[in-house]
Amino acid sequence: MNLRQRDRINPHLDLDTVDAAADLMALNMGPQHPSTHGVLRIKLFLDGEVIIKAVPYPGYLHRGVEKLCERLTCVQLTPIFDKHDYVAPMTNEQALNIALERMLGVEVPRRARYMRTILAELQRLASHLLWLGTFTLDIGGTIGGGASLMMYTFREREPILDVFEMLTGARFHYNTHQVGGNRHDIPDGWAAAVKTCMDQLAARMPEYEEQCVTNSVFLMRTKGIGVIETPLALELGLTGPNLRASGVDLDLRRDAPFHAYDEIKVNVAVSNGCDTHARFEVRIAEMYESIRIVRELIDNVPEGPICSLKPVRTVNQIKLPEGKQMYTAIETPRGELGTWLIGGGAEKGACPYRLKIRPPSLHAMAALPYALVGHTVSDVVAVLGSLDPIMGEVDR
Amino acid sequence: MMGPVDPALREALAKQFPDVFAAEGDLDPNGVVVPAALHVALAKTLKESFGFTLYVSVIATNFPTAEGETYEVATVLRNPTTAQPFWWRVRLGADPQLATLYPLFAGADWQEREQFDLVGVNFVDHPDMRRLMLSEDWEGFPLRKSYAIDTPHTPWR
Amino acid sequence: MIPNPWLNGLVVGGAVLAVLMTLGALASWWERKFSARLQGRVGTTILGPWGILQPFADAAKMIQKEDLIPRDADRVLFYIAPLFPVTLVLGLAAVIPFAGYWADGVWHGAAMVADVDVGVLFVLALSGLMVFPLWMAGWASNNKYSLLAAMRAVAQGVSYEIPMVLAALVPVIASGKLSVTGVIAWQAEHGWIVARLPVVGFLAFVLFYLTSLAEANRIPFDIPEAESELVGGVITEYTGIKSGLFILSEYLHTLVASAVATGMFLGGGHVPGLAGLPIWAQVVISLAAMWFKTLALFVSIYWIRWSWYRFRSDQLMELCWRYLVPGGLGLVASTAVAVSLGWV
Amino acid sequence: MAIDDGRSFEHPLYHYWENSPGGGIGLTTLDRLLMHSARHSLWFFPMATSCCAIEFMTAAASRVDLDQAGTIIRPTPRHCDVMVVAGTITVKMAPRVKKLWDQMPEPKWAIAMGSCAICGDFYRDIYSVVPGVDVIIPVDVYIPGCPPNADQVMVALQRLQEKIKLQLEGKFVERDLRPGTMIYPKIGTHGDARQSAEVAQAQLDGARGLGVGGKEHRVPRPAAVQAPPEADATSDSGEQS
Repeated sequence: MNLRQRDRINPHLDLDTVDAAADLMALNMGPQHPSTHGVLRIKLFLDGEVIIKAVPYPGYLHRGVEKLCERLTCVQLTPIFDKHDYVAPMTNEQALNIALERMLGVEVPRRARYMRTILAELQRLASHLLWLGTFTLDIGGTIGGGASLMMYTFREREPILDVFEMLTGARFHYNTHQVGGNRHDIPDGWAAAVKTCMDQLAARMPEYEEQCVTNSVFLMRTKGIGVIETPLALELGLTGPNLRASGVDLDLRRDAPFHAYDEIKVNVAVSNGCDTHARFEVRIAEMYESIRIVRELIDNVPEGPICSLKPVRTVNQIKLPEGKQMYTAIETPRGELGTWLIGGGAEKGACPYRLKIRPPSLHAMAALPYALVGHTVSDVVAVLGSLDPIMGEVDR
Repeated sequence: MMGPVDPALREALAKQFPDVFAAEGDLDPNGVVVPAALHVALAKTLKESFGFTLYVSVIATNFPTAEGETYEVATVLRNPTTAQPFWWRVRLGADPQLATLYPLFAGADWQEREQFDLVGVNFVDHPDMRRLMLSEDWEGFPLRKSYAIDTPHTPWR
Repeated sequence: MIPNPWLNGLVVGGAVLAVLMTLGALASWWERKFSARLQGRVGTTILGPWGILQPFADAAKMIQKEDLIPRDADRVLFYIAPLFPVTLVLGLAAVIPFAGYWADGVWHGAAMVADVDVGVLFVLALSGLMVFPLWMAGWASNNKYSLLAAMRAVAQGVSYEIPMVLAALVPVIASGKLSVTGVIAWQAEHGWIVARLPVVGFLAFVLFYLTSLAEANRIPFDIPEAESELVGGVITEYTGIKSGLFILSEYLHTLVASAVATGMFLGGGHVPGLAGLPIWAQVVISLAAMWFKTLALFVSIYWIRWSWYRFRSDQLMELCWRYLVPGGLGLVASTAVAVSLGWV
Repeated sequence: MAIDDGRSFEHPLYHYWENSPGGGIGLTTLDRLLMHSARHSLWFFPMATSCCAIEFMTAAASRVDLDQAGTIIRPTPRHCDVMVVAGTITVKMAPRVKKLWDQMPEPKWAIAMGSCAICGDFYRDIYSVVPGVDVIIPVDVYIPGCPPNADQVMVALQRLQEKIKLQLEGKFVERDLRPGTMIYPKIGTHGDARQSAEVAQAQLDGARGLGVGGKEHRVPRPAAVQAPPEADATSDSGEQS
């Protein structure tokens, strides 16, 4: 059994070659299912309850965003990007605007970079809180302990959304970034609100962690389940917490700094477990780290302008150079969110010619056929929950 | 920005693919254009000799020109130890066919299916070249420039 | 209490039926409020004081819903399956004495529908039957989720039957009686099983409690009705009052299982210091004591439910066959040894 | 025993009771009681696809707590009364939405939550998006917003209860109109000052309750309480697709 996972498991297994006497049952999970995190559909071929082959079918939320991006100008794109990963809109906006800034060579003021860092970390907290709730909901059931923890994490998420609302006026889908900086400056009392929120969360996080890791059933359900070995994780292009849980020490915040991450120290959590529980551990550690970063930065936001370009007056005031193309990536709560941007589209270059979004969740979903084989139907929801997919980002 | 490429890597690439990589001067920041025949060989070299083991993305783009439709397929890899990305482009003609990277990178499975689905680039020898995002019976490739954005689809829209 | 068994069955049976059905309905309201407070919410507030009328509104709504049968379902089985769970559970309650009194130095059961000599067997047999309606519903629905749920339910029900019987054997061996009244009377005389058999009794009680949870499909053993995996379990395809009957039967099952555990291990309605009081006072106090103990167990079941995660089906089987069954055998053997040596 | 064939539904007990002597009075009282129960026990079926699903989950959590109004969220359509369409419906998803709606037992209602479910929002012109879920299923209450705040779900629930009450009392129930009466700019026609003014004017008209070109689109509320139900079916604008 020393075969690599890639060689051991064939996601394109021809079922006719499987022993015909093993009467396989095909079970469709989704697209409407309480635990598929939206509208993923997975077709499972079961022998009893054991999965022989799993075929995910994404695309039930394919909204043609890449086509839409070719028709909208760079200024109009930000609110579209909010809706890809609707659990972490803030980092999605940043991914777009960093791509545009790097293509145009625009410098971002230091104050705006600090603000973006704080917002990204707060968004990581909000996103991971929602992940913790839905993950335990999948394991514990909508009527059960998981639901209780989900209610707690939603309660903790609310103050973070309130902080965002103070800054931007929206609970989510903020549209607060623009090329060259931010749109909304920090209001009075915002830093105090953030600090209160972080204190509260820092006090309660150990409780939530404890509810999971001291529960023997939780450990039984997560340890050794959904293993994605390191070489396979790299080949699949898993990024973010999923990759770090497979033992690869790669975090773009530290290794390819953007925002103000080059001015601060980021401790990267890595686990060699490769399984569902390792992904749980990594995300929990990231939450503590995010709280630390926010607390460190919130008092040190430098004074100065928040945007280096003049405010938006018309939708086509930013023009991309023709014939230039580049790949830009930042670290979002789900991993490496990249954009392949080709300049010089419609409206005399105000629109991108092509904007391909590299969604971390899609790569995570591609791991499912490998991670699910040999487990039971119950484990599907645990593995899926631990990969933290957002269907808006998978399907775009 | 691809960033500065490791000189050792530059040298080795120039030695192995002398027609593609110049030994001197900056690499094309838009991505080096590689002949389609060298696509798999370059990926294999990068993965096995230079540690570019993280499969990042594949991007197909449609460029309608006066002579006819052309396509570009860009591939992005990353070295997980240095976090250095590396990308190159392949230019294809009106009937886009390119060898698949699936034997090298398991992640190419879905990414190439997605590009086939939306742009219509056919990846040869892919084990399962079906549409990924749209339904199986969909007509046309939405991300081609000739495809109207508001194409109706009765009875739903 | 009432000499004529027919009259007794009619009067007490009617009373028990009414009380249990009302409590079963209120249990759903109570669970909603309880879980809401546990989760930092308020729960139902609008209908009636504290929203207490909510389960009745739910029932009235369910009656009005369209009664759908899937096209390819097994129509006969699909139609009759919802009738069984509630019937079986109420049947379980028939042999439980909900009160009792001292007369001539002997504890007599009261407020019970039928004093069956083999009451313990009757209880175990009926709870063994509980998997059949689930299987019928799961099979007849022609839905793969229901089928998987039914498979799990049968595997779980049949497996957990064994440790449950073993746990129930401990009070039976200790008391030498097979009727629930007899076991309670022995406990009234010699002390409750949990205390009389110092360690063994308590372990047997825990075992019985756990297996009752499994039989009633409650977390952490609720894999047949795993919402996050199998959508709605066996009741996925049932609409309206049919699904309502399944849901009601689950509440009733936990209630009755708590009552049985109380009777078998916690002395039923017996509390010390009753002897000498007038009979009517003894009956009232013991009735209150019985319900107090039962509801305490009932609350603990839901407390566990709203704070634990669920097992996977194979882990559940492993727990049963690797730990609970040998443990149960050990408990029975040690009880038998203790009884034969005259320690009990 | 009814077979799921999509026909309308009437409970068989009604016939027996109505034909018995004096049954009419009892039936009216019972009807009120039952309908009162029904509208306070609306179980939600989350047709949750995208962003609004998160706000819908928030509505079930502690800040809003849908459970207050007796609402339970069940994952199977067979147990539910109200389908909440929260999120974009794509062409690939649309047949599933229709099927799930057909699987719900009568009486049933639908809530369209968020601009995507109402009209497709800015995805409305894209090849794979259904421009509003009312293309597929009849919607009773619309919740505008992108996404609507969580408490708006509670408001929509109250609006639905009010409609059910009016229906019970035999009164005229005004049809909720699509809130999006503004004209959506076609994609690719942005950036032009003249068109921006047009859009601004259209927004202004929409806010005033006027349709395209200042035409009145809203059906005036009838003077008589008991209006023929056909009268509410006309809305000639607000649909630009």
